[in-house]
Amino acid sequence: MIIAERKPLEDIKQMIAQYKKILLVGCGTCVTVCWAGGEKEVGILASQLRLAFRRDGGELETLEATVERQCEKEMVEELKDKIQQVEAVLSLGCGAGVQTIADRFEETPVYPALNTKFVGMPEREGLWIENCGACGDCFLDRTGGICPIVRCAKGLLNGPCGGTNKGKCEVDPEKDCAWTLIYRRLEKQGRLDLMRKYYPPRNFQAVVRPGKIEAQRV
Amino acid sequence: MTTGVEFLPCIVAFCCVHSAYQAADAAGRMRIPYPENIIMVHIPCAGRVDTLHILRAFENGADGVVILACHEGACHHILGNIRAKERVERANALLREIGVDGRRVEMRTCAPNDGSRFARVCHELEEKIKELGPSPLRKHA
Amino acid sequence: MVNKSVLVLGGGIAGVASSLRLAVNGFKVYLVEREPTIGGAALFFCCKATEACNQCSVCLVPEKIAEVKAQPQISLLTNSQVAEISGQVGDFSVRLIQRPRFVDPEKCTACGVCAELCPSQPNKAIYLPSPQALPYAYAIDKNNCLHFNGVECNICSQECPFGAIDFDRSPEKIELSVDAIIIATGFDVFNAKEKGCLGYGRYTNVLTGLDLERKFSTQGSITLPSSGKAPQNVAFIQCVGSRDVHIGNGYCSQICCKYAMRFAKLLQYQHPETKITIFYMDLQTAGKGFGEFYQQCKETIRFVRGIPVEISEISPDELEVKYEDFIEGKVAKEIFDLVILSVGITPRKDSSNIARILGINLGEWGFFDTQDHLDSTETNVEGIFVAGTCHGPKDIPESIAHGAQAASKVIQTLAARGI
Amino acid sequence: MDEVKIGVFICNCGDTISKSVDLLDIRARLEKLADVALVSIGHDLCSPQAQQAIRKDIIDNGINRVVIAACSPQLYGDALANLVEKAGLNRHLLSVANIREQCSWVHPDKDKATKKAMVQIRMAVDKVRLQDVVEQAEVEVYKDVLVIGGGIVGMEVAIELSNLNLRTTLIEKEANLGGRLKQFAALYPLQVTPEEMLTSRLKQVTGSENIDALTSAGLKDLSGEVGNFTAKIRKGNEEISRNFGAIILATGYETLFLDKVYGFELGDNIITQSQLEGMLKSPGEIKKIPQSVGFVFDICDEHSRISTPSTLRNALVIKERFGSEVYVLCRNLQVDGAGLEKLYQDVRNKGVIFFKFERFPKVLRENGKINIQVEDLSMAREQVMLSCDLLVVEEKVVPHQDFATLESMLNIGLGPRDFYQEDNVHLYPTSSTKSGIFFAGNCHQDLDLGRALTDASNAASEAYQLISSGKMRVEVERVVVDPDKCALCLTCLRFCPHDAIRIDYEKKTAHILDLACQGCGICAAVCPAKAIKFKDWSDDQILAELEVV
Repeated sequence: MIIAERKPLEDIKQMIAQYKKILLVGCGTCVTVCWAGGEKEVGILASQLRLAFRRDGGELETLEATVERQCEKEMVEELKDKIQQVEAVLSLGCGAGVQTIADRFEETPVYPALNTKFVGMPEREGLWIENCGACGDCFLDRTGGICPIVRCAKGLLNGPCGGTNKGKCEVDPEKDCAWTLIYRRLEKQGRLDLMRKYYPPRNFQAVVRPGKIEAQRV
Repeated sequence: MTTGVEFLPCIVAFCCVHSAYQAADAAGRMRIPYPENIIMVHIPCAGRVDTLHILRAFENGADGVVILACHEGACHHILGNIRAKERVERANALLREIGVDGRRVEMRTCAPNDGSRFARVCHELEEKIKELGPSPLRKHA
Repeated sequence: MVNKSVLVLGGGIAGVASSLRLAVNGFKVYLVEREPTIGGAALFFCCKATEACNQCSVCLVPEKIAEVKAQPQISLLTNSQVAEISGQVGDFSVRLIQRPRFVDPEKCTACGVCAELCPSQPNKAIYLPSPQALPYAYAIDKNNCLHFNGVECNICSQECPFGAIDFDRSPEKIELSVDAIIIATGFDVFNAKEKGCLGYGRYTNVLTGLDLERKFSTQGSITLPSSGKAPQNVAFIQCVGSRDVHIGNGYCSQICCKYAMRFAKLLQYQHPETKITIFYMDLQTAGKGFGEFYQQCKETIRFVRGIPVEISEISPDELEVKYEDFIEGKVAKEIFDLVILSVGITPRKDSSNIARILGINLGEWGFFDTQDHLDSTETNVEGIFVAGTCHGPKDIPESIAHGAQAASKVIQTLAARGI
Repeated sequence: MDEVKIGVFICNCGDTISKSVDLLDIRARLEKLADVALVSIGHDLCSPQAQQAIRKDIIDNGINRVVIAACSPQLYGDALANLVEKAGLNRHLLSVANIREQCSWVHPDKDKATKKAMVQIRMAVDKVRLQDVVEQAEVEVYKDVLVIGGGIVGMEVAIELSNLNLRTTLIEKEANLGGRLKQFAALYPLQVTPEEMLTSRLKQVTGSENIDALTSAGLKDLSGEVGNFTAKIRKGNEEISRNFGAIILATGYETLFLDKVYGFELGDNIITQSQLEGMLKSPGEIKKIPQSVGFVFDICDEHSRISTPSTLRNALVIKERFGSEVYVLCRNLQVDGAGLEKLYQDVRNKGVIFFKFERFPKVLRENGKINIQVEDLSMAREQVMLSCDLLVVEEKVVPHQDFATLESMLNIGLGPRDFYQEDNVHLYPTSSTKSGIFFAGNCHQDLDLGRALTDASNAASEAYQLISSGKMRVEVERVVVDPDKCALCLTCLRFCPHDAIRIDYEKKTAHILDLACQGCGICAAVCPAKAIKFKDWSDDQILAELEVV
């Protein structure tokens, strides 16, 4: 799931400073789940912006909407009527959502209210951890299902680095050493032999941007 | 004050029906007066209050917001008061982002049978908001 | 609906708990209370929370009372006492005497007009027994009332908007027939004057735990009776009237260590600079979460092992407490401005009378005795059960638990006998 | 939806409220509000005549929402809801403004009080306008109870339930019932012996048709909710599946010796209370009768209700049986239980010597003897050296090892010291956080035997009260999830304090269990998709109420 986080209010305020009436658009998928851009957060941000404008002696009018998935053209279509009433759109979707709205409604400026951070999972309520780097060449078969590319601070494919300290990372002692976790996991599965193998460095420059996937016809 | 017109703060108090609402009743029965400009919104548990409710109270012109909850360890829903406290902290932070004194939102506790404490808390809240002055978030006239 | 009825004698928290448990299960309950309101002793206690709840459980009393109000199966008989009981399990005949309240609780809405106008001084003769009272209605104190003391005063009865006041009521006899009886007559607080050396009643700044309860529940704080100032150096003396065979109380009252520590914390919460010393024999710190609370108390409260033997008043604000300092091995004297005697629980003075009417046994210290030590609610008379502090010292949650247990035993006994 | 017609009924409480609140002014202002069809002021709304009149007004005027401005709903709330119901409306279509206790009685200034009363009534009007109907229903529930743990407490629970005519399945992981009671050498201050108690209880358990006692059995899986739990029980190789209306946990406790904390190790002549109990139980194990025995407790601030009674009990047994010198060393005696002070006095009169220490005594092993150096506070801080053949030390009372498994299977919380967490410690002392699951005895707090039996009785009668009629009344869909909005984020599930939310993977939505829901509204507050509506306190209602500011 895509994990995002709200931008500081100051940044958002600056983006929309010149407008009197805006539409805030939430997304009902990933960012709802990570508490960054669902209907609740849209309401809170709208309220906070109105208050902030008032604090500065101005007044801001807001409309609110939350669509099922902002990254779908068809789904942002339903914003049409509302967008006609406003000067700008503030999207609480991930980067894909912002761009979908911007593509569909080219005349209206669309601003991001969130920073899209990473692909991750919830550890407990309110805490999300990055565990996939979307590198395009999955390595998890060799590491017991633990990704060293994001979860090792150094992104090592042949770990651990030697800086491991009682299972913690030398770069950030708060974090677990990914390669210690990998060792433990493989040990449980009796697959420690995988650790002996050497893996050549990956060439991330060879990754083609923008990525593109075409599925076979169903 | 020298301004002539006395500032009468408007305070929104979210009152848990298990504690503050009953404490207010107790204060009434004991005829203990407290400021009348405290608007009591009753709620089933402090945990029902959403950050949005707090912000909207300010939008509507409140000078201060308080959640009056059960004492820590006495919540009928175990953690409702702790949740409320978290939301008060978030509302504090959101207000500070706007440039408003976060002290305008707070959480206080009282027991259902403690009418005198309820009245005392109301007086303290009024005093505090009076000190902070009118909310800069009030609608412009 | 079950076609059975139970008499619950005593409307304190244990009796209320028994009544509720029975009523919810379909029993008809006659809840008999001597005072004009149910709730018992704990109704007049105070909340001892600081920022956190310190689990004194006093707030359970109004909560339970509210449940009684919502329970049509419970008939409240306040101002009432038992005069006679006969019969056996499944068929007890009870005769009660109900003293007049002079205010009809069905009509009174507790609007308070009467008390506003009542000319009695210094205390109003018509009063609401407690803000949480049930029935939620005023009552007239005959001793204070001018009408009953030779004066032509009818102000309240004339002015009551609901015509609820009637002076011409006389005591009524009530006859009931019930299947079982629960006795929950509660306790008396130890009379601290019996320990004359501690100066209660002689020195203004010597108070009891009960006095603290009353002061906190009405005023929300405490001041020195002598000067009205906030106390600065307070001593609590534990085991006053408890664990003392010389005065006939060879048992631990179980509540005093807890209330003393809670009060001590409450005092320091309101005035953090207050110095507090607790003189004790053994600290009773067991109970869920209480050990942790005691650890917190140790940080700001001084605990001294040894019960003081004598207090003398040097000036109204200075009380000299004489105690045996075990650590130094000598007699020490120290000055406090307020001394709280942690008085304990004693059997009610009228318990022998009740025991006689009901034919049940009293235990060694004067509490009602139970038949079998495995069952702490069954008396020697089948169909008569005890609940709460009339059976021995208990705190509020334990009284509630015991009350519910007695109710459960009633249900089981009647079921077993096919009554 | 039909046109909203709100009727506002104001009580003057015998013309007392109008002394501090201008009710006529309020009526005039209320009549101008949208949807308000009727405003009436009564002398005393609690009288039966007035209630008749209100009912008539509601019916005659086609009122479909009711606001009552009167005294605290704590006093007449239920009666008023019944009144509304009798007038043919759903009982939730009522909002009460408390203009007596919370206004006229506390605000002497008439202008200000009038202003506040107006605010209160307007809030009630705005709230009731958006109120949804909530129906009530009766749900069938199973009348069987599962009791986990076959110690004295579990047996007591089963017996009481059996006396109350409920069927019980009692499961015990060991091969025999009785639990720790089997080890006790005496039950002082009770007059009965452990054997007598155990025999009488076993007789009742085995003699009851209502009790199915399964030994060497354990809970394997639990699903469902209050009234309708399904438990898979493993007994040997068998697996039994049964339905229960309620579950009572009576899993007791374990004791542990913590040598690291205590600073010495166990050995031949340093033993724990439970080892001592084992020895007293089978006298053959005692090779040599000890001439002197020491007991030490209060080692690590346990504040346990168990140490004092067991020490006094065993000290007395040793004194009576062997006539040994007995010393008891502790900080505080926990005598706050029935008969314990008396027992302490008796034990002392029998010649057992007590030392109360401030600092933990030194324990030295010398030539097969244990020497204890302790400060005798009653003798002016004199150091005393006690020589013992046997030293008996306290153990720490801990939850069972399998607590955590049960906890995760039942989805109930653990509290301080890892014992089970009650719903609200003093409010519902035997209820778990989850409706229909109860605790009895030492699995949720440490209790002496008398208290544990009272606790057992209570848990049994709580369960009885809940399910004995075979039906439960429930408010249907008081809290609902909008499946279109639900993002299946699990936030509500993780926040619900009563484990009342499940995910319906077929319908792709969170789902609130009506029987288990206790109506706190935390889920509605945390839902990031605003998919959850608490019908009595919806966001719309709360925001509408805030409009009056």
